[in-house]
Amino acid sequence: MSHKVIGCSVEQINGSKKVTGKSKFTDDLKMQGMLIAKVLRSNIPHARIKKIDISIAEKIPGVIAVLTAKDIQGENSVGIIIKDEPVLTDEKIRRIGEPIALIAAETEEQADMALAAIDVKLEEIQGVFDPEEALQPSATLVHKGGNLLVHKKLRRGDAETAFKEAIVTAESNYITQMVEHAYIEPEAGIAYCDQDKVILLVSTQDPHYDREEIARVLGIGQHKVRVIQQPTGGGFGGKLDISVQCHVALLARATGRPVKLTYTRQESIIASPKRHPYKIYYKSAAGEDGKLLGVKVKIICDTGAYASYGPAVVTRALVHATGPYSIPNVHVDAYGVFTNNPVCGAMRGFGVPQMAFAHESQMDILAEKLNISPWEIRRRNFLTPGAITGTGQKLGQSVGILETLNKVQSYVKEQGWGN
Amino acid sequence: MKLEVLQFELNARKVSVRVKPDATLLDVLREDLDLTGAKRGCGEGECGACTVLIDGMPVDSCIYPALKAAGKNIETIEGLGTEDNLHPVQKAFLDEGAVQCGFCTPGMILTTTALLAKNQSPSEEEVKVALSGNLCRCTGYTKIINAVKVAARNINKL
Amino acid sequence: MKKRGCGIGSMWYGIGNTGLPNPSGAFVQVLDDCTVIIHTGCADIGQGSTTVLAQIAAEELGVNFNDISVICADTGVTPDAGKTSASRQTYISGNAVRKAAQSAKETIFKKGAELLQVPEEELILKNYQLNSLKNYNIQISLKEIMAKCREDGTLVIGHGWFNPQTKGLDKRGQGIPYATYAFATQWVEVEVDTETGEIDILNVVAAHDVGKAVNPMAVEGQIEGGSVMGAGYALMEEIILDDGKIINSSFSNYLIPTIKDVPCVNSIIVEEEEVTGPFGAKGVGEPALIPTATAIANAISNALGIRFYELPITPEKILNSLKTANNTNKNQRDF
Amino acid sequence: MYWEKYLKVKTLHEAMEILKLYQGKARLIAGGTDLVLQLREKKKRVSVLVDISDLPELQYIKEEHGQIKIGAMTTHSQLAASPLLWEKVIVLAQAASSVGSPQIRNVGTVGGNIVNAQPAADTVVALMALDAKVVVFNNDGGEEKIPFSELFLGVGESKIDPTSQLLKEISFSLLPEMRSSLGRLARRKALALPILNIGIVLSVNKKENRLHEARICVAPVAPVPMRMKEAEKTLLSRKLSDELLISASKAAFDAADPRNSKLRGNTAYRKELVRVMTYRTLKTALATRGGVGDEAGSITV
Repeated sequence: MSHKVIGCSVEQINGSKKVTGKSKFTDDLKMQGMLIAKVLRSNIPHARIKKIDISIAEKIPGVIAVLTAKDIQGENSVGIIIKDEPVLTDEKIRRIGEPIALIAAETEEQADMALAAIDVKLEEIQGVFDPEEALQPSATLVHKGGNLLVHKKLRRGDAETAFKEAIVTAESNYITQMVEHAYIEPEAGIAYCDQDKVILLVSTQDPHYDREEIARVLGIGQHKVRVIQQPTGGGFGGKLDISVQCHVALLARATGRPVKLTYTRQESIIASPKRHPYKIYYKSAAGEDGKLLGVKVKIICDTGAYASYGPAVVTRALVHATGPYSIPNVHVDAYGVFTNNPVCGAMRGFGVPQMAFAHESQMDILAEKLNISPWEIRRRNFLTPGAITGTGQKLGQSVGILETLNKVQSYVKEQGWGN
Repeated sequence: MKLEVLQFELNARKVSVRVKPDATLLDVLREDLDLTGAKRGCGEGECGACTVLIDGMPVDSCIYPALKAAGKNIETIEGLGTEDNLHPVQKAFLDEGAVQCGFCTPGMILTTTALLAKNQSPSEEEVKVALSGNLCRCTGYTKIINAVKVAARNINKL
Repeated sequence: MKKRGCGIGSMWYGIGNTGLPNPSGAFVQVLDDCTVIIHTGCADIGQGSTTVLAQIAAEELGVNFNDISVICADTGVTPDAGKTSASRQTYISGNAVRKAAQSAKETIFKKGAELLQVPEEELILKNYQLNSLKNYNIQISLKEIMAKCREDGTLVIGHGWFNPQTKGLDKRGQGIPYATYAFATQWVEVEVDTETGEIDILNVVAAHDVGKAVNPMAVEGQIEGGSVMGAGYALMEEIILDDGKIINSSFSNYLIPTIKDVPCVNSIIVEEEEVTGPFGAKGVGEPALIPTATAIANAISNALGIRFYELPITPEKILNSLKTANNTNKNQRDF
Repeated sequence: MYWEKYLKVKTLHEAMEILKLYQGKARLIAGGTDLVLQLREKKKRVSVLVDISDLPELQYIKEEHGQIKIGAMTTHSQLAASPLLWEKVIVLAQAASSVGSPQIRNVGTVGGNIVNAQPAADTVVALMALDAKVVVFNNDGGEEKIPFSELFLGVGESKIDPTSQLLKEISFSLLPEMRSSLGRLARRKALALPILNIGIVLSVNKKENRLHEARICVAPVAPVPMRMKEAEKTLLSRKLSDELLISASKAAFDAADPRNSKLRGNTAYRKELVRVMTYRTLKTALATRGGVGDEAGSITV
């Protein structure tokens, strides 16, 4: 079928605004009477709050509002999947960067002075920083319900038998690191009130989710909240969680004035969710023909202090653990674990890049043992149209994995690259 | 706090503005002159999103004291081309798909114009050296390098 | 000494949420002058969804791309389009926009059929003109139809929404987590300095099955950007913690690749059209990054004959592993 | 408020008068690429900044009687673009090209880099190997010369007090048959502080196939850039040979004592890099030309 515009490399809509510097990102906006917001954050990872004294901070000239948890009229919690993260904490601190109080002031300097004037008395608690330690019965609890956020299982066929019948096996442990999204635009948002409505201008990946959370936290109907995404300077999953949204909305309601909060780069790195670090225990079994017979995988994901996208990342890791291969016997356990580390959430690939590191290393190890090329072992095992996946799904016709490999191989050959 | 008078040439116009003595050039451009094309990505001269040209040279305006700019010639993205009349570098970035989120774009484009003013047909290595102070997280740089090459060709044709 | 090696990484990636509903909605209005406004909740964060959605609507309605205007990601006026995540916007919001355009088209066809006195099924809309398939002389311009609609008080407004067909996972992880999958293979060549541990990426080839590339330049942009983010993941990026405290919380010590750290990426677009996708499209945003790090790891192993089980693979880890490998070899010789 | 006043002066004299007037509350600022951040992070405090970066009498690169003289406010970009340096003092040209990013090089000055005294500053490592001296003006009107070997006291601490002294000039002698090179390793290829910096300056005696002089400066392996005296001695002890370079590299390895760093790597790794990079930089230095009286003819190693 011939198309008129599908398949055409038309230039980006609004691109001419971007190349001329006319695109208004959130921090580029100013409003009449706008206040500057700052967030007081914890600098220790695990503690109980004994007292928050804002009396001095409130008196600093130019400081219009100082808010703590008790000023929240709706629910004091946010979270994409589980609402486990306080908007402002007044009980327990579970990570460094946890928000404790909000300031709105006429100038940034005044806001900074107010931040320094808030007195927080804490009782430190021993933290837990390794997910496997966190699963020990003696471990300090990050949340009341225990440190296990989620345990997901994938079972297909009989992996034990597959390993008995295997000609070659490979067993390895893989470790991946925590990673920052590093979008070049730090988080930013402006909130203002228009009669009984709260309006937000914000750098975000999902204004509708923001609306839901703001309404719940303010204790008002979703129809009273309007969230307008501004040009957003990258996200990569890091602008899915709530960052500034509820904070500026609370301050705008409290002051009746427009309020802007823009993170510094440091604050962005400290406060924003990260890519989950994984520990992966991976066993693969193959037959003489180089075909995979089974895999057995255990995955431990450190989700940090709060769930964020953790449960989804764990599930995705589970489903994608096999890689793009037909494997009749699959046995995967994936665990998401709370620690006092920074929160881990969504980042480009949702737990799959970690798994790819493991399953693709395994393929090369098996290829070497079987004395076939890395190209060949993949070819022999790729999913094909109509194949059954580890979750028992019968694939449709759009399965181009073999074609991608073939195209890459011929391209490399044409260029005369490699060995 | 006493404000100081700062005078310089900005996008080919003489400008006089009263500034805080400890303001950076980026503060003054964004807050006082309402030129928000230069962005604050890191505030410490590491990402290049705040790049402006001072006497034709790319500079990180986020760590450049505003009063240091007295008497100098400053160019910002706003002084380059307009949406209806794009500068060849702006046009090349747009045509070649070198723009994704657009946050690093003004800085990238200014650094490129400074390079092409000095070197009309830079090699790929020279492009990389020139743009090594401008971080981009979206594009992977491939299309940016193409755009610089295309812009160089188009400028030479003018 | 410098050693070269090559490595492959393959991947699959399910488009959209895992076995959970994740619908997207859209409105399409055709205006009296035949220009079009799309309302979508879809947040463009630089990847180009706004452009792609406009292309989909333009194609469906047979109007010029420049006659489309998109209003997006404003909860006051646009319907929920779910998150810009899971590489789902082209597939899911693309379908929603296409359906909304189809629904607007229904009004146009209905009016056209009435005016031309032929059944709706007989009509096609192309180049701002409604024609009968049976007799090409039976035709009416879109503009006239819009005028007639205006006359009798009909507005041409369509809405559409799409939710991918999935089935939640059961206790054994069985189900249909995704309606469709993207696939990719990447190949990387590296050069490793065995005395300093430095790693140079020489070449990257990245082939991605995206179903259908609605905008090939934007797809390449995703592949190139993703690969470079993947290279950072493989070689240099790491949040370093000390009892929960990030010790590299600035751009001077959390390092992402600069333009000097990566080669130009060679991208190859593979189009195995997905019948449920808008014009066959699937997705590419995240798949672009997934195979790169592992291809680099495999290339390093190929160069050195040593496997690395931990990311990032830093020069320090390279030297330590080479040292261990040498010691092991020596011991073997001693015996 | 990070500072209260910012004064751009027209003459050197004016700068010194202001320093005198404020008695320790004013300090000089050059490019400010490091200082602005340090003031913002409150690592340093000051009321008045006196900007001397535009004084033309502090911006020059010249050769006089076998000496190179550099005005303290010469920017890294100017050094990196100097044909004179690329011809005769490669190590310094390389060092200036390695600093930060083009944006930083366009503003940051060689003098600022010296006064700021960061342990791995690229140009400082090169100048240490060049055995450079600085000319410093005191606010009492006096002038003193300080050799680089005495200039640095600790991390971020130099002998020059920018609240009362002005670094005017950097100078060093060109050696006969001078060979030089900078070795640098960082965690990425641009915009990154070095894990290791090595500046090497040699003077060769082609006839006898040995070295007249050898200077090796390594950083950051100690709070201040470190001259590798044992390695230098080794290089002078015998005729040039590959074994000699290896022994010298081993001597540098033994002398280096970098600390464990989560960002820069552990001690063993960084020591190993000292060995490898000393050897390599010696090799590349020997392959260069430079200094005074350089004639054709190669050195066999």
